[in-house]
Amino acid sequence: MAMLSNSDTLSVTSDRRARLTRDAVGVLVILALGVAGYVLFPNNLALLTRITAIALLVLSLDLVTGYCGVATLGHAALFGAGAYGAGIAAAHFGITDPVAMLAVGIIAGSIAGLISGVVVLRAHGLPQLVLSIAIIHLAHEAANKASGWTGGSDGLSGIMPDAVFGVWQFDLWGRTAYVFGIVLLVVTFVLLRQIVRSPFGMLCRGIRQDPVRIRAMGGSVHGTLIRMYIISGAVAGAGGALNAISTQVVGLDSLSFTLSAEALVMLVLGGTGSLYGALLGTVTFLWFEDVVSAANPFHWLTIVGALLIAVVLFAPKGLYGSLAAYFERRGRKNP
Amino acid sequence: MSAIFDVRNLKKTFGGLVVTNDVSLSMAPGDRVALIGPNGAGKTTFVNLVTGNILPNAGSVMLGGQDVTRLGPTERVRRGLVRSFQVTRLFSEMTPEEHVALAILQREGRSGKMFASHRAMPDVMEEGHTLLSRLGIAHLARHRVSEIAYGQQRLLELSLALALKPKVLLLDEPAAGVPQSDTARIEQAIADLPSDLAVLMIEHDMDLVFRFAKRVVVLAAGEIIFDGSPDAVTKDVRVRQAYLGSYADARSVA
Amino acid sequence: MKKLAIAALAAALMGGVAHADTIKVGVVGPFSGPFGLQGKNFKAGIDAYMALNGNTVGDDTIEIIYRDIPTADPAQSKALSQELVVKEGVQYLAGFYFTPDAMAATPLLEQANVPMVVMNAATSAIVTKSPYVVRTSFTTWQTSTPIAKVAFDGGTKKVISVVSDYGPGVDAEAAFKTGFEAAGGQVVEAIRIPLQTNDFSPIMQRIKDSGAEGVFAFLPSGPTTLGFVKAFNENGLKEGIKFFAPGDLTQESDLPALGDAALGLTTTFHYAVSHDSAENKTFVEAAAKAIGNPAELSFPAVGAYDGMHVIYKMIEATGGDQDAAKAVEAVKGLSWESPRGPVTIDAESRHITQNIYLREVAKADDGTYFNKEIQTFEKQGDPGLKAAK
Amino acid sequence: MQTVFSIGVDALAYGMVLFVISIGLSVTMGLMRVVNLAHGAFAMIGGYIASYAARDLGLAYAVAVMLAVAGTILIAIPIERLLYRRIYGQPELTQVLMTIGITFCIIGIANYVFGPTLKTIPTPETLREPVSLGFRTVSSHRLFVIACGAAVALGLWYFIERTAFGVKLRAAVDNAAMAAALGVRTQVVYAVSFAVAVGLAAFGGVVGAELLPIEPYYALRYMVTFLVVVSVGGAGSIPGALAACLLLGAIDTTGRYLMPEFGEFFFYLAVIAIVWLFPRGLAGRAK
Repeated sequence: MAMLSNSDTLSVTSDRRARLTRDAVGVLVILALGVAGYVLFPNNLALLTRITAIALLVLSLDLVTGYCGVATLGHAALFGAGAYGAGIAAAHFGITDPVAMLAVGIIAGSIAGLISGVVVLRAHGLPQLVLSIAIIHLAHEAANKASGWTGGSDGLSGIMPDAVFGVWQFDLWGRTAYVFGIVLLVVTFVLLRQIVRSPFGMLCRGIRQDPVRIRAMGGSVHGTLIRMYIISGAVAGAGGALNAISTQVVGLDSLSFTLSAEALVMLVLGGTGSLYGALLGTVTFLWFEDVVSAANPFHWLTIVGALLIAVVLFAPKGLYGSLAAYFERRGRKNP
Repeated sequence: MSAIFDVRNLKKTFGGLVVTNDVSLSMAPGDRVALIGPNGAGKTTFVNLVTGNILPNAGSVMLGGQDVTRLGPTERVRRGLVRSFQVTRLFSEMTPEEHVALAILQREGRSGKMFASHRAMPDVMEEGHTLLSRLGIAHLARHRVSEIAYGQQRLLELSLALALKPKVLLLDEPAAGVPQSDTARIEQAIADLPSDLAVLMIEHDMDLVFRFAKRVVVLAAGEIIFDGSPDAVTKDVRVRQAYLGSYADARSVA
Repeated sequence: MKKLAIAALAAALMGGVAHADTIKVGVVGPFSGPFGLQGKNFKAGIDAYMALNGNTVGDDTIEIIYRDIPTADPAQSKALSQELVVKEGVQYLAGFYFTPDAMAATPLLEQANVPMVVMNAATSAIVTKSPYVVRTSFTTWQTSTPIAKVAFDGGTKKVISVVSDYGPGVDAEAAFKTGFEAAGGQVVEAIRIPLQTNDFSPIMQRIKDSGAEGVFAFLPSGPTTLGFVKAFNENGLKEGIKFFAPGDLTQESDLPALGDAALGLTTTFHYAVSHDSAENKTFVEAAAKAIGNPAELSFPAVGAYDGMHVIYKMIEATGGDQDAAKAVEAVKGLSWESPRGPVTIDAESRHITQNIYLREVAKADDGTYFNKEIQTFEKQGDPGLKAAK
Repeated sequence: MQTVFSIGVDALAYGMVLFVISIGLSVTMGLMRVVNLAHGAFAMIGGYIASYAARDLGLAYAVAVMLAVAGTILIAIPIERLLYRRIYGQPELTQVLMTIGITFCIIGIANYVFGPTLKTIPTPETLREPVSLGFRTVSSHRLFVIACGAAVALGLWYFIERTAFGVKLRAAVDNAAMAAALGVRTQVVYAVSFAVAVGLAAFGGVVGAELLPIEPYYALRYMVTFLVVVSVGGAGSIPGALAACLLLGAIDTTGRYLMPEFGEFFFYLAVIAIVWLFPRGLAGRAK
């Protein structure tokens, strides 16, 4: 018995080390890609920042769809809430410190997450999807109606964020915005890695696989999902705020069904239920879209469609899921 | 000894159909009771009523002296009424270690923790490991459930229930679908259940029933027609009638 | 790559040409998506201008770089404009079909030293966002104000206004109301309907019940306009209730689909493909060739065509150097004969002053439909800027 | 009072248009368990074929409708064999990805072949004349659509509930393995059901074109509406879909009459309310 507990504590520490190493690798990969983006594409930073903001939305979607199994086509409501929250704070209340704007965005996103969660979790499957669609349309209409606050369909302009910590101005090349975004992404990623592996994350995965079992274990399904929705709202809100800060404008498109659907497509493309999948899906989709739409602004949609079909046919678990499965198989063949 | 589990006059109708009529059943800590009955006797409905998945039209369910009739399933689990499933319900993408850890954390109200890992909690890891060892599946602790054999999944199902430290345990055909070679393991595990635990087992396999139960309850057509010792049950006229009758019915249908 | 650069350098040195640069113009517009037709018209207008006037100004070669924003998306517009400026090194930004997209890019201009030539976006306020914005299209106020006078002079005193609930719709409603009430008429009711409206029957019922003698409408082109006009006919409103709208509603590319339902509709607008002038004939011929299918040609093409004229003048004035202030200064007060008629860039507002025409949808001998110009309101400025003040 | 009747007629007509276009989707989603977001794309293909047949070739309306249905099914068969067959029984999200991809491709191709302009389908004289109902006139086309809706509802109900094929289909849906063991060729059953669903989509696209005009983005523009209507009704249920269409049609029409400014709010609040009360859809079956 003593032996056993001894080896157990041993494995606890070695486990922890292995996990930390893996996380460190993940963070380093993101940072390396971030630096590579900065060095290799110094003229594309605006696009890269936009990818970063959307990546936060897709990560946030992964939390509820990938980890909890909630189907939603209305997740942009959380993103838009963050964007408008930060934008309105800056344009109407003079809160122009980027970190403060970010905080407002996170809070606005969390509240939107709570509301969405309460409504969406009422049903399952298709009706759930429809509830989420209803939410995004209502949010879109509400923002359109409240044009005094949101600028309506003309978009909310006049967002002039201060320099970050009073030092780094937002410049034409978008360098500050890019670094701000990458730092935000890395911090979020580290926090989310913790959360998805925590007991809470395990509970969520359990709920996705079998909510009846979770109830039979005395777990609260609804309460857990609502909490995850709030976290998801915070992440999406951060993405929205980043978008508002970096582009200095917020449009109704940030509260649109289109953006929600695109986010879902990116997530499934990358692979659900994995943070890496969410990131990979976002980068692949947006980069691909940018390249083909620049190459042929008139008919690129067909090529994107073909890409989606190809992914379903040849990488049914999503890009990351299929890659991981491939390496797992190879690893087993030659250990 | 006072009853830990006490069901009084439970009644449930679906539309005009009475599926459970005036069922009463009481158990004390340490009781080993088997619930048997022909197909369609209302056993499943009874389990669902007891666990709180459906609400009765009349009657009450008492747990440790408290009325839990109106409480939901989660709340009943938290008060010590735990069930296992006839067909395993496990998380196919998770490992036994994670399953058991989740159950332990759930029991202790720590499952909402966000910034910690169960692997960094020595107490949880040790309790989980002990539990899995006791059921002989510790060596599988880090395999995915989808990769382990069905008999071992049944054992995990059982260990999940135990990890919740129940006061009353409902075992729904714990050996169903298990290959012959593994039944002994499961029976052993059941025999080793804590002695102060009240266990109600729903089972078809009469051999298992006779080895396990000190008391047998027979449910037929939604009513309890027998409640007594295993010896007496085979001799009871109404029980024979219920079983043979249904056998005859089954013949005529086929 | 390196070899190429050296060769180019050598060629430049030996040729002794000091200034043979390529000047890039970034054009942002909806080239795919539901509004792809409008973007196609941008390209047709630009192609037509370059076909007729060559692709060089002085020694400089003009290169157009297109970027696609399928629907209004200001954040994307900002990102793409920024990319055009810093990555592609464009000296001019142009295009912009949607107001929010144009607005979002204006903060870049001064920092980037780049003028913006708006070829469509029709909200008055855009030109006030930066001194480097010039517009060669129209504003909703500009095209909606004359129809109010037409309505009142035609004997209609009570009008119900029905607009789509978005920026341009709200602008149109305000413009019409201001003009109509100034003339002495009454807007009995102003309805804003969601952009996503499939069935217009209830709206028609509403119009009937309002007791108005005429209806003023503004809706985005495409399915919405078609649905509205069809419902107007099917519900028997055409007899008894007069229809007024700015010309977006009867743009030429929608006319084949509208068919007989549109016959007799009166609208005011700055351009009709049928406009009778030598300039327009040349333009239509070139633009039709560029777009492929002449039936797809409509107003964004002329905005783009004139936009290119302005850009060419700017390049001429700056000699190909990047100097936004000088470029904009050079076209202030610039007058020329556009395919739509005589136009001037107003020196103060940098918006185009132009004729607005009253038109009626008519059927040509060959069975096609066209906007027949029947009255001209000369030298109209933008009343929207004054209204905003 | 007259207004109430008038709105009622509009609501009925709108609801029936929704029904005719969406019912095919209810078949794929409810009976075949495929979240087919490309449904609108097939309706659009039908519309284009009919437009081409009637306008450019000058064929009669009835012929154009039949050509559209047949042509769309013909186009759909290879798509079913090559693509859809891979996603039967796959997770919903995979199906979403695949069918969105298909939709994008079809939009791109339609845009390339037919151009971005609106396409109309000329209707015969008799369908263009207004019909007087006493208190108001409606276009005879609307009445035609109402009749089509009723006919489709009855026909489909008969097909699924009363024919041998319907029995096989329901068996295959409930338990594919069991049905296969009983000698039902499930592949064939699926292919035929898919063809029926696509045919219905094309039919709906053509007769509904007066209200939802044909253009390349048709496939995306109305996707949400179709999805909402079918899900609110309970996928796979004909009476459910009918009820949902009529109810949502009525709410939408009334809302847009009473408070046009808030038309969108009315519709989606109603959707939330209905799903809140019937989390499985109006005629949802327990799983």
